Amino acid sequence: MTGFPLFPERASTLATEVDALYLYLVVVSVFFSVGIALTLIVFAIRFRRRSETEWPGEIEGSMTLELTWTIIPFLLTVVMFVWGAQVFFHMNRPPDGAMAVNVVGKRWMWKLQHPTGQREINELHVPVGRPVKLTLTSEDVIHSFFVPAFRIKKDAVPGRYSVAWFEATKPGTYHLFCSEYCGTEHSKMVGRIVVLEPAEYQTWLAGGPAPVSPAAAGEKLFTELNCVTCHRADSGGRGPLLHGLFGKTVQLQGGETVVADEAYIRESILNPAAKITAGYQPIMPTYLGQVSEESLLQLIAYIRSLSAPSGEVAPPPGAAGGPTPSKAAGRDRLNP
Amino acid sequence: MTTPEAALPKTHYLNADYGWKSWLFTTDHKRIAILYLVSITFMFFLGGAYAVVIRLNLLEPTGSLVSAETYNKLFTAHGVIMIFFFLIPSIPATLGNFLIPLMIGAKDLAFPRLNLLSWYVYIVGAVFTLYALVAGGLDTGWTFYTPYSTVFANTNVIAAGVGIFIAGFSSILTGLNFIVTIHKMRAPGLTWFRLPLFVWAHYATSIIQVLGTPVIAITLLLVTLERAFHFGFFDPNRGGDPVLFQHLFWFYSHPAVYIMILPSMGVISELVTCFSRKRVFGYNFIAMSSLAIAGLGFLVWAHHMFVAGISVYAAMIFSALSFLVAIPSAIKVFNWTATLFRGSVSWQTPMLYAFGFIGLFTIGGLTGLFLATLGIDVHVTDTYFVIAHFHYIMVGGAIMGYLGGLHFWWPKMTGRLYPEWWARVSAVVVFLGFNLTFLPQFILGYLGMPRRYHAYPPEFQVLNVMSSAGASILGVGYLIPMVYLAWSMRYGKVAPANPWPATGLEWQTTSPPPTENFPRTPVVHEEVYDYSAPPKEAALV
Amino acid sequence: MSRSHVVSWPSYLGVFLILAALTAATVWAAGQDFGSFNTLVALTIAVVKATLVVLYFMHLRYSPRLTILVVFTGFVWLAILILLTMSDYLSRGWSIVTR
Amino acid sequence: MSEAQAGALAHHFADLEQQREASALGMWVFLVTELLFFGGLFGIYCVYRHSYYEAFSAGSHHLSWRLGFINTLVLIGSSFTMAMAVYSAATGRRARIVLFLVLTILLGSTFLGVKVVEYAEKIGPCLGDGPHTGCLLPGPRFDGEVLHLEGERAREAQIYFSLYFGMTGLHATHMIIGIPILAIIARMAYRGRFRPEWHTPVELVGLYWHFVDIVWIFLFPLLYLIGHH
Repeated sequence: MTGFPLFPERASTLATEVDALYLYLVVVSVFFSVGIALTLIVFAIRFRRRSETEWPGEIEGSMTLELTWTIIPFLLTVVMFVWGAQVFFHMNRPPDGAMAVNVVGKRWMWKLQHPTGQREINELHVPVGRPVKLTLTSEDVIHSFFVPAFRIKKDAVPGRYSVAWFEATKPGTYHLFCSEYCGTEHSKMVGRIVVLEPAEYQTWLAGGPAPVSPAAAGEKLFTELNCVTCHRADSGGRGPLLHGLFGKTVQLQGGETVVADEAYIRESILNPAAKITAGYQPIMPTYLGQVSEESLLQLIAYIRSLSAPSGEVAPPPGAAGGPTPSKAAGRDRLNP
Repeated sequence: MTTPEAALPKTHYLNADYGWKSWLFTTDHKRIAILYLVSITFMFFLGGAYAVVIRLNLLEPTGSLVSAETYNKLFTAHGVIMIFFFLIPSIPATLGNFLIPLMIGAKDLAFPRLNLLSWYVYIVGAVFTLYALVAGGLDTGWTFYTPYSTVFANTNVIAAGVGIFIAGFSSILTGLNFIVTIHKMRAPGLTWFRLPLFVWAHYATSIIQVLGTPVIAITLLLVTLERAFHFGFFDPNRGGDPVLFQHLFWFYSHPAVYIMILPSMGVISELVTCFSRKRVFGYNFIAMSSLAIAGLGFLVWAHHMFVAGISVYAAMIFSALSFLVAIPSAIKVFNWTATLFRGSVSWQTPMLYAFGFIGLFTIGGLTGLFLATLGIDVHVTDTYFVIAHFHYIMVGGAIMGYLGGLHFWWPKMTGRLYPEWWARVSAVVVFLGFNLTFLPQFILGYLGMPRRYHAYPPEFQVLNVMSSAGASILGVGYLIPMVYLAWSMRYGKVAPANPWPATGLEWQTTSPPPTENFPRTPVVHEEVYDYSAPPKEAALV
Repeated sequence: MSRSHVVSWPSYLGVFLILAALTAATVWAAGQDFGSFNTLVALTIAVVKATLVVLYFMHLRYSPRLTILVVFTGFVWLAILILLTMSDYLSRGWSIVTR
Repeated sequence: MSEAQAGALAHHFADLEQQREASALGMWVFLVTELLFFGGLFGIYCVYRHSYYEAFSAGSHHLSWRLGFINTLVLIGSSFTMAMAVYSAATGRRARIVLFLVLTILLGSTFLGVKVVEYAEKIGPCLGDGPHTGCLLPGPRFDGEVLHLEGERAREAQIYFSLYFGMTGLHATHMIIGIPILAIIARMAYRGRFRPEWHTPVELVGLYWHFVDIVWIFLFPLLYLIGHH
């Protein structure tokens, strides 16, 4: 059989939304392209030149027609825009309590780490039916994390974080591509997403050597880098208390506020003087160049874990205690 | 078909002077157009040769024909040559250069020496870029995305960047010349709303060239400086933002698509009205939609960056604006179609290309809506869907229009008729080959095949083989005109002054025209595209 | 239509003196604390100076409307470039609040 | 039509007025192109000044606003002499055209001379093997301490100085191109090539020179006067 499918596998909640929108556009496009082609053909035959001396005479333009074929396409595109924007918003708003997976792109591989610490390269095992939030960055050039079966794609940009999410709906193995050109082995920067039944996923997690979770690794780094001397577990340190910080709004010197999210913590480690918490001195040295991208992600995971005593690995449903606004993908240090 | 006793005029621009100096130092816009025609034809077949190797390599999932490194250089060279050295100068520098003074009844462009300079600038730019492609090659993709191009690429980025920077000025000079010419050199009685739509389209194109090109010039200059020195604007390790490069790059490179397609739309307007023997339907709407495209085209660039990490709100703004630019294109298509109604439709070669253009451009335009729609763009951007889309616009649109125009004005440019049968065959071959090449790529893209992949998963092979097969047909389709047009220059039937016959001042002078175009400055009394009666005989012969 | 005659040389001198005074003013203004308005003040003075140069030294005031349109278009396009780019950077920190 | 006019009229124009208008329009369109050429840098400036205000302020404090101020006056002065040269051409005062053009060249060269002093201050310390204290050329030798900056802030200040060198450098390049053209025009004026009815080259080079002046009018506050209060 030399046939080919017209759709890639539909294996995430988003895939259904995207395909419905896609079908709407396909219908509109087929209607107009076939309509125009047929009209052309009919006119070209019906009004074909029958003699060289034929001069058919003028037809003036028609304002009614012009308005019709301006307004109808306009309205159709308004629907496309609104519908498309809704889907896009959904894509950019990971559900609360999603399983957090860190992704670092590096020529030419994907390095992934589970919240429980398992590391994978070019392969990601996830359970079916559970939202997974990807925090992406890159160690070198721009890469793009693309899973056609999930209809998600997000650039991994060096020096900042971007966020994507998906919820797999069907066990199976799916392509993972790098879709932003990144050099010689760009087309080899591919991998698989393995979607497992929850029980199988637990088994998979249990296999292999006992992993160190990113939060635990972050805790170790926290001690090694002597962060702990200032950011003490009680409130008497020279630096702000980090327990319960993540996701809260921080009062800064100068009266501004900022939400303590990944981008803020990243900035505070690399550029401590940028945003000083009210009531503290700007004494923290920069860690620029001392911590790798992966270590940064681990430190952030540790600080995040200080705010989720029940462990963020499996938060009980509804434990978030009210909706916290999720952040736009693409927050970075370029914000004041 | 035409009067057989037509004879070539005694002196015309081609035989007014002889020797290589008379060509290399000419300031005659018609001769400069020919210089450009020869140069861009060379570039077209060179870029096409790269495409052939790309398609051959993709016949097979492992891409075993060339190495990954070579493959990356191939698609980069294909893109750089086709975009900067073929498509952008294609219609404006050849047909536009040749026809605008003729159409507005002028002796030449406003700045003839600047016109010649622009060709030399183009050649210098091309030499730099070709040097870069030969000596070490270039593997950044034509998009030069940072920080890959500034920090990681080990290839000849600087030479290529300088070459494109230089070629940009050629484009600016052409646009500047057209703007001034159209404003200041029109014949008496030739008001703005008597201008052929080809001139309107070139006016709109020139606006984009003048306003957009300097931004890509400075951007590529900065990329070069960033490689050579330590400017860190686009390098995250130096505090820069790579996404900023994309903003500046697409500020030009999106409107650049309209530099390629608008002149083609101008050609199609001429063809449709001439071969239907009807005044074009909704002249004002077509003219104004060209300006609308030029203006709105500058407001949509970030739809290339929806997954690149721009803010969700900026993405919404750019998505909404992107839909707006679709409307004027739709208006044009509807008006062209309506022009045929109750006309006298001839199926001569240029009209076949016009039919092809309208069909393919419609598909290209409609698939553009998919890319403007945020929720779909995320899935299809950077896949073969995008490749198919922009080839429908740039090859199905721009090149079909270019070939249609070249056939239509070939008798004017050379004084000879081309062999009609061969021309019709090749038009059909191009149309079929094109669709076979690029329709499968839409499906490939939605299935998820990323662009710029040297090797791919085996399930994509069937569609890739179809595409490569189509490309071979397309290649033949492009070679046939090359042969018979060259043949016709010597052996073709001598063309009368107005072979189709068509309205417009360029048909009122001899084929080929004399050096100063008209024996005396024409005065225009008629409205544009008056096909209610046979166009008057070439009065100025 | 020789427009060069329209401006007499004393007015050139006058424009020059105003430009010099405005240059001093911009330095003075930079030393004052107008809060977040310092940039606005500096840019306003610069725009006034540029306008004077364009209108008088470059004779735009006495040029055909087409020339004015050309200049105007240039600045509109510059504004498009800067404002639409900034629309991204200014809104990157905004959160997505739906539902 | 006088002889001089006949000599100046190109074959494809109907009359001198059409030719003059076409040339002037061409020059204005070219200047719009130039505006967007600089516009790319101004766009980059806006983005980074918005994001890295403190580093920009620190970098700006390190520039000498006095030199910038003097240079602004010099350049405005050269714009004035340029305008006077055009005026002299329009009124047919041959000697004065030459005089004012030469003055313009001298003022332009003064500006460039001051620029050289400023550049030398920042680049000088980067040369040689010694300690590169005070080196403000972006790159590995960049000395953030002289700006009292460290870590990421010092990196951001390099962006400021990249912009400083990029923008003033591009501006200076335009002047370096302009000065020889002024000299050629002055020579043409000396030889009596211009008439009140036809002096388009003087007008055009004037437009160019004023444009370069306008760019500097923006560069001065944007680069030299950030956060001075």
